[in-house]
Amino acid sequence: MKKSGLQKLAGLALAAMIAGGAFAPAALAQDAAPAAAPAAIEAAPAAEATPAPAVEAAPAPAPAAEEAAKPALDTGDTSWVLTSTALVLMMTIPGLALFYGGMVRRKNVIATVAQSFAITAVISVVWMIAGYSLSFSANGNEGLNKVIGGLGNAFLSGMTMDSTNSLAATIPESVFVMFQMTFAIITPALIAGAYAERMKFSAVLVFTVLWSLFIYAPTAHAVWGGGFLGGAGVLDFAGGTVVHINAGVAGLICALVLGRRKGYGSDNMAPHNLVLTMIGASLLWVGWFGFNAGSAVGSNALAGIAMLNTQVAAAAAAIAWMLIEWFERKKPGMLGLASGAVAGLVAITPAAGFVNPQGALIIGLLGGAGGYFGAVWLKRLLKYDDSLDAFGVHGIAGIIGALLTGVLADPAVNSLGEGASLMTQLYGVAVTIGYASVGTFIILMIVKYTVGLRASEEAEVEGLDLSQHGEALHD
Amino acid sequence: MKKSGLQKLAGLALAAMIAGGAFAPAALAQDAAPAAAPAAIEAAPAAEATPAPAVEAAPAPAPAAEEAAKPALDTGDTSWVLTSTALVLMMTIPGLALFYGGMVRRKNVIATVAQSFAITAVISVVWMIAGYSLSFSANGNEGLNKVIGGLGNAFLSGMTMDSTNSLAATIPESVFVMFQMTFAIITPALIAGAYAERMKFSAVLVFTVLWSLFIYAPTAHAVWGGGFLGGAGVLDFAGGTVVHINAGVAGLICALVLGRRKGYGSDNMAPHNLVLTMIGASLLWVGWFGFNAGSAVGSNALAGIAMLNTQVAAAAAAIAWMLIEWFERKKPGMLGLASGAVAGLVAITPAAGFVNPQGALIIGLLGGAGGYFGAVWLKRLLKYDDSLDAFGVHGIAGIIGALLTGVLADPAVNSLGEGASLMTQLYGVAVTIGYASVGTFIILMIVKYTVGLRASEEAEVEGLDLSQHGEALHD
Amino acid sequence: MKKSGLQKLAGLALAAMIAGGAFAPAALAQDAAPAAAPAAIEAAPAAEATPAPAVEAAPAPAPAAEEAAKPALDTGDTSWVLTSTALVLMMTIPGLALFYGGMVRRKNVIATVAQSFAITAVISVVWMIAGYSLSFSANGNEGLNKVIGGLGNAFLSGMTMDSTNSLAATIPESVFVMFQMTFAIITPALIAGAYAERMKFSAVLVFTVLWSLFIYAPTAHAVWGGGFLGGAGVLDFAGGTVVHINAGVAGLICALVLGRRKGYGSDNMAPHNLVLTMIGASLLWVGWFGFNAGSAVGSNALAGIAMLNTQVAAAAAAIAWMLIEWFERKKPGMLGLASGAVAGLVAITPAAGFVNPQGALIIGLLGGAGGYFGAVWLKRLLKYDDSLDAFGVHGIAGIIGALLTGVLADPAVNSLGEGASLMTQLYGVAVTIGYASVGTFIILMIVKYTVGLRASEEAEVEGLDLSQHGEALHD
Amino acid sequence: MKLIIAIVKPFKLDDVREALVGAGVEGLTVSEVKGYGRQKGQTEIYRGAEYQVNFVPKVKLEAVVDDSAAGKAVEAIKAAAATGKIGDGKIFVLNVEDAVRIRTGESGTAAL
Amino acid sequence: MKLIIAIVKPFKLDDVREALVGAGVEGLTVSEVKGYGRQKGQTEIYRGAEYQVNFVPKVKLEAVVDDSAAGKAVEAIKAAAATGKIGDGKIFVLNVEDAVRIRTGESGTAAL
Amino acid sequence: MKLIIAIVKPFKLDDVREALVGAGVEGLTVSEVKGYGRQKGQTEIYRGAEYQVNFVPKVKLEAVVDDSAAGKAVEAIKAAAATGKIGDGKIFVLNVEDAVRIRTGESGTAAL
Ligand SMILES: Nc1ncnc2c1ncn2[C@@H]1O[C@H](COP(=O)(O)OP(=O)(O)O)[C@@H](O)[C@H]1O
Ligand SMILES: Nc1ncnc2c1ncn2[C@@H]1O[C@H](COP(=O)(O)OP(=O)(O)O)[C@@H](O)[C@H]1O
Ligand SMILES: Nc1ncnc2c1ncn2[C@@H]1O[C@H](COP(=O)(O)OP(=O)(O)O)[C@@H](O)[C@H]1O
Repeated sequence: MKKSGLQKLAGLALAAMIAGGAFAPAALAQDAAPAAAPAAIEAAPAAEATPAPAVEAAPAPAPAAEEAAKPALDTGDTSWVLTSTALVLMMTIPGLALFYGGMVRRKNVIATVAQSFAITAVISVVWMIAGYSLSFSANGNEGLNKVIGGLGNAFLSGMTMDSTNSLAATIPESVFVMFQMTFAIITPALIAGAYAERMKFSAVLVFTVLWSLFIYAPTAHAVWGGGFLGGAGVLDFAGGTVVHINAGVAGLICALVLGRRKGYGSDNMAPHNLVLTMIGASLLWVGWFGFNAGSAVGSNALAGIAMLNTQVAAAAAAIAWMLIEWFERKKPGMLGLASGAVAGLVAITPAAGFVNPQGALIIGLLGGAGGYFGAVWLKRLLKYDDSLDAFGVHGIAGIIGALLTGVLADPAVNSLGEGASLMTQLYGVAVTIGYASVGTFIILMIVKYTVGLRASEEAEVEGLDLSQHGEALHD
Repeated sequence: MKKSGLQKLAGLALAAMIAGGAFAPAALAQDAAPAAAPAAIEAAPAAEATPAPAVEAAPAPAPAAEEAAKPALDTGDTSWVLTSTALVLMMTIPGLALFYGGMVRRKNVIATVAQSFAITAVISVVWMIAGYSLSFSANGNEGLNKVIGGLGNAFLSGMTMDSTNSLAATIPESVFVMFQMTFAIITPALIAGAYAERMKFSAVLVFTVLWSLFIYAPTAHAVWGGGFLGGAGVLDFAGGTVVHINAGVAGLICALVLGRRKGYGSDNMAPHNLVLTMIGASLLWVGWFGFNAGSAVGSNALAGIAMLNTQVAAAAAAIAWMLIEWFERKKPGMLGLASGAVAGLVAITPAAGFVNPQGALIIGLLGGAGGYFGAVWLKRLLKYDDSLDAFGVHGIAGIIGALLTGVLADPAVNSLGEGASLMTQLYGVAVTIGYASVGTFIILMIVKYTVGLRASEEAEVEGLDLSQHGEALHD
Repeated sequence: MKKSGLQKLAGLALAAMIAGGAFAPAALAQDAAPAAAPAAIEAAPAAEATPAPAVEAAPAPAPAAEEAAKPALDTGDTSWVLTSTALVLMMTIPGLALFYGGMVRRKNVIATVAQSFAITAVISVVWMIAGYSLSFSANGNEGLNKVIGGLGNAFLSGMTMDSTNSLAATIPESVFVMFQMTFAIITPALIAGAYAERMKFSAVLVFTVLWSLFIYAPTAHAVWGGGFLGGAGVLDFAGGTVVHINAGVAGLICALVLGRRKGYGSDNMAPHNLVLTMIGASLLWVGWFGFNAGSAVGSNALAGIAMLNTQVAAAAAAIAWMLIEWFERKKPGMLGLASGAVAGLVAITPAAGFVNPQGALIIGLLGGAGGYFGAVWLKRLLKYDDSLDAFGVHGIAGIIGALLTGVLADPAVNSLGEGASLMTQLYGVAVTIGYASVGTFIILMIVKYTVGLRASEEAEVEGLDLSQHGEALHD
Repeated sequence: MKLIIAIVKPFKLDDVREALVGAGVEGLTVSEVKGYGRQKGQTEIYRGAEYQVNFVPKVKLEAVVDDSAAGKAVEAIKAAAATGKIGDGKIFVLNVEDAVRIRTGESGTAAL
Repeated sequence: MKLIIAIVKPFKLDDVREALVGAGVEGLTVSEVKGYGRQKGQTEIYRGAEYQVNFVPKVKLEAVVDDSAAGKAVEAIKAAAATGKIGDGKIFVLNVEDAVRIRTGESGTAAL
Repeated sequence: MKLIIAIVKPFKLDDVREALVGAGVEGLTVSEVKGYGRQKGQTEIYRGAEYQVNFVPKVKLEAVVDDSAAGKAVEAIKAAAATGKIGDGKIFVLNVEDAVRIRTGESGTAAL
């Protein structure tokens, strides 16, 4: 456990650094490979399969020497990432909005969907202003670069019609910016599941902005953007760590800090409309094809296997949850099927481009069972009120997936998987948990003592739809 | 009618074979062309339009002689089939789930959408384990290969990052596996329309697994995977026979075997929420672009014409249904518009890549009228309770489309259409009807005498939501 | 204002011409450049980035001299436009249907969604029969060609598997036909927001057909298809003028001619289900990626920047609307967020492929504020009953976007933006407003005195669901 | 005049209506209600959290009838609504002092 | 005290409420109900299957008023709810033995 | 027998039910209603258009009890439903002439 303690320290250090801009302690300088995040390297073999040779065979439009080395933009790759962007945006609105909206009580449904929608709007602008730059540009200071990007691309300055990001050489930079934006959007939106039915709308907005800048951006940079976690060999194909563990842990802290909903344990808090939840889960599932297969940032066999793995894991997890529920609760429910599928999708996320379908099957089964454990047993045991199980599903299944990636990575699928190790994955998981929990706690405190966190008791009883938004369902 | 009798026999023989593994009677060995299913051949002209020449022009990465012959993967083709896969999955969840969910009574809506969702999960795993292999791999035994694939690709073994399926040479095999999986998912999900509001959930699951392995896989193999129907020249571009007639006929058998819902003809069984049905029909329509245009397994003019035909036929059929309804019922309804559109989509499915838009217009008009005939007149006449008209819409419009493909195929659109003939199409239709009805009947009997088919009367009265899933709508 | 008067005259002249087939007055012959609409020219630089050189390097399949000049079809470009087509169709059904359906009263929801659905069906066929040809084919008569296309492509005759439209040289013509069809569909569907809850269903259908042929087709031709507005340098990347101003203004005329809903101002007309509206707004947002980025008719940096601009503007507008509402109404609502996003999407439409993201941010903020002004202040001021603010949102934000395109176009993004001018844009806006208002008025009169416009008072009180469609929500 | 209130199982509504009409009742008013009684509600479990729904869906019929018709009406309901299983419901009879038909202004028995 | 039950057309609710308030009624309770009477329900046809909906949407108002105010209240409802068309609805008057205001515990007429 | 009608705040429903059961009431029927009284409804504004919703969601409980139990039942409701804030609701007591249990045909007090 000594190591994990150290990592928590590291997390704290990170927090300090971002807040204060201090230099990275030497301890963190674990010879990070020069910024080569997974996806970047994939692009290479992928490019081979595409008609790249044509470029070489065409001497006429002779490009400059340095340009010759740079792979050309590929319309097929670009097309798939454009499509994936649409799919991932659809995951948040209307997907997640409905998934969550169906699970709350009727008096809170408009407020719940409005949270996903408003987070989408706010983060889009935050990402353009600073998020992209902090996550995916290099920080001039080499030490700081291990934990956070620079501000060179703030307001997307520097992006041109010809520029590309080094992580995705065959697509225009604008497409990469957009694709990654949709990840930045969904992550804080996922946290909303934990604080649903009781957080003030103003608090949601302020929390989201701070969390995106101070938790999401550094994590994304550390894992994908050239920072120390990617450098240490932590594998995270599409965001198991950056998105799901991060959001899940943040959700847990939110649930703990906010406290339980009024009437928790006595009032009837049954999901008011599981048809909405079914639509949401379905759109999450479909959209996850963009999330995972889009993370190949190309239209190739890696995208193909990522999509296939995604499907197999989601399905296996839905079945696993259904069967456990059938056994424990006597009847398998729609909510269980939906929850299981989402747990499986979460679990396969870090692994989608590293494992083979047999591995995906295992990850799905364990992810589904783990999600059930998190949302049903663990919550009952520890008595916190993670309203819609942001931690139970995303946190737990995310951890399971991240760890199993270290075990099941198949080099025949992705040569980067060769170095996969459970310990390295554990390291990534621990740092993320440590950083996300400390950082989220600090942000919540800031929000609490500025705009305030929780809606008044009266507002909560009346429902957030009317109290926060002045609107009601009329049917 | 002698021929049709023969074909029913053939169907029975098929059933026997699959169940028992017996050899195919020589009578069936109607010189099947060596496995060249429609789509495979399309790929060739399509490839010409793509930058394939580049491969020839690139001598540097000199591939082995055999590889040189193989067309290279195309990122554009891959991108479109990846997208199509997402679209077709969206057809089932949430599309079909909502289309059906809106038509049942309120007390059965969760159960109805749970059926689509659970079928999606279960078939995904079944397809990975055996479905794909049985449908699309070659059976070592040449006789058997006419009716069923082998198990060489079970658990997707044999699929690598470089492999392709011969039906889709320009996309990775994983993408083909996934694309076809979504077809395997929606087919049994369609049948649910026939047994809605009364079948036990456990029965749904067992029935689905058996039906997929013993009815869907052989049909897909026979038509597309190198079996005797494709060999005989039966044209089915995107699944008019394999998917719609198959599911429609199976639905009819389900309706007959299960009997009518309690209260049929006296209770008010009006669709409880046509807004859900509208969403479902719309997502089916949009998703059908993936279904039909994706079946070009390439991103080319064939995909383009298939999409255009799909649109024209869906629209024409919606108009046809609307007008007939306006005349007969005095008011045109939303359910009619939705039903008509779906009937048109079904009808154009086998023809999408064979006819020209003028042909699509005709198919749409007749398909819409035929669907009306099936769902309104025929059902009233014969008094079976096909709850949501799986047979009325999918069966009847599917048959119309399959036959008209033989009449309207335009060689200028697709050179394969040259050999089109009404008789060959009729042969394909008749075999499918025969096989699907006998096979479905047998499977229903197996389910009936093991887990049981129908929910108890009490459970039916209470509603399947509570009785099967312990959940209820609360709004 | 003299100029604007002239333009209204021009509009009237246009109306006369189309109705009567008269020749274009010389006054209109403002040396229109030979049909080079924006998108067409984009295709050129885009093609450079694609592996087009391969074609040159492949001497073997030696094409005829003229063919050599023609850029080859590109599977990546085709894939993205196929995808975009699906996205734009999804905007109308179920997107717009739900956006509007959630805002009406419960008794009109089925009728409202049925309008979007039926318009989709009807326009698909109209487009195939004549709409495409009138919009995008050249008129043999050079004078007439400035304002309307010919009938050479009626019933899509002339379209082959090899043909392309000159505006989109790297994709099959069928794909271009389909993509543009989805624009033709959504435009009249948008107008429905203005006449919601009171127009007869038969009137909706007749109005839609006439409006599409006599207003939409000439406008599309004038701006994109080689007519006088495009020739004059009016910039409209994806339809700010052709789609949104056009539909918004038509909506205003409908609202004025039809008069207010019974009970307007006294009855409770609160939106009955803002969850539906949220789903609709989300699908509009996601689908708009196809609308705007698809309008690059290629898979390249122009599509990338268009998508990014779309996102930034939608988000900024949602925030702008939210903040104004927070200030004025004390609480920010879900309807405001949704309305703001749509206003931003409308405003960025003409500019998406001309401005940089900073410009998009400005357009979004102003578009959102302008939409608020239109839907809240202006309507209150002028007391017309534009039920769901087709004019307030689409008209006003459309005008803002069209004008700002002239100001903010960045030649570094798109070389066509070099000639951008506020006056030219104003000219385009004024002509469109003039033509759309006069034309719509005439069509409404025709409908009024043939099938009749408005549902009877009784029918309106009972609700359009039952009175027009004989259907009701049962939950 | 008497107000007859009957709380019955929802799927019996049409039978009861027909029986009442058969018994000469010309008008009635129905509401959806939730009942608590010997028949227990159901328990729903969502992700391990148990919610006891103590109420069972019922419909309430209200019909005002002439004093002389009350007995027949009660009998009609009793016969039509009974399944013999728990939860069949109750009938209550209250006195009504006056009735008015809004359309015509008639009052008393004439208004029914 | 009297309990006045009025069953009226839904779109008349606001008019009736205003009329009652005008007649001095300070509180009332409203429910959505379905009515059966001379006004017939509608028939809906879905894919050829005909469903007769025998009931028409109505709202039921219940107001408890002082004996002395009952007549005025009935008149107010009658005037406000009438359209002269079939289905305008009914008013029933019942005797109430006691009333309690929960907040204050007041009872009798003081509780209204 | 008495019919006790109580109009209370929705979130008090379970408390009131428990209190009534504690007071020996074995059955009751609940409906969702909208109330008009001293407690004002809310105003909603959509795109600048203001809609005054004059009614507040309430639940109405109806329980028929033996004459002797009526007082206790009223007390139980009063105690359980009170929050001391405006809008707590009302209790009305009416006389019931007869009661019938449909399942068994029992009538009078035995039917409760
Ligand atoms: N005392 C009562 N007052 C009002 N409603 C009652 C009363 N007792 C029963 N009910 C209503 O009658 C319904 C049926 O009663 P229940 O006790 O479940 O069955 P049964 O009448 O067959 O014994 C209950 O759900 C409730 O709505
Ligand atoms: N005897 C009755 N008991 C209870 N409700 C009644 C009775 N008669 C009519 N109603 C209610 O009054 C409504 C209007 O009655 P109806 O016969 O349709 O019209 P009208 O009162 O104008 O003759 C009915 O829908 C029903 O809800
Ligand atoms: N005279 C009445 N008749 C019927 N219902 C009433 C009457 N007065 C009040 N109510 C019901 O009681 C509810 C609470 O009354 P209100 O005046 O708001 O508060 P309070 O009882 O605390 O003064 C109202 O919403 C209404 O449903």
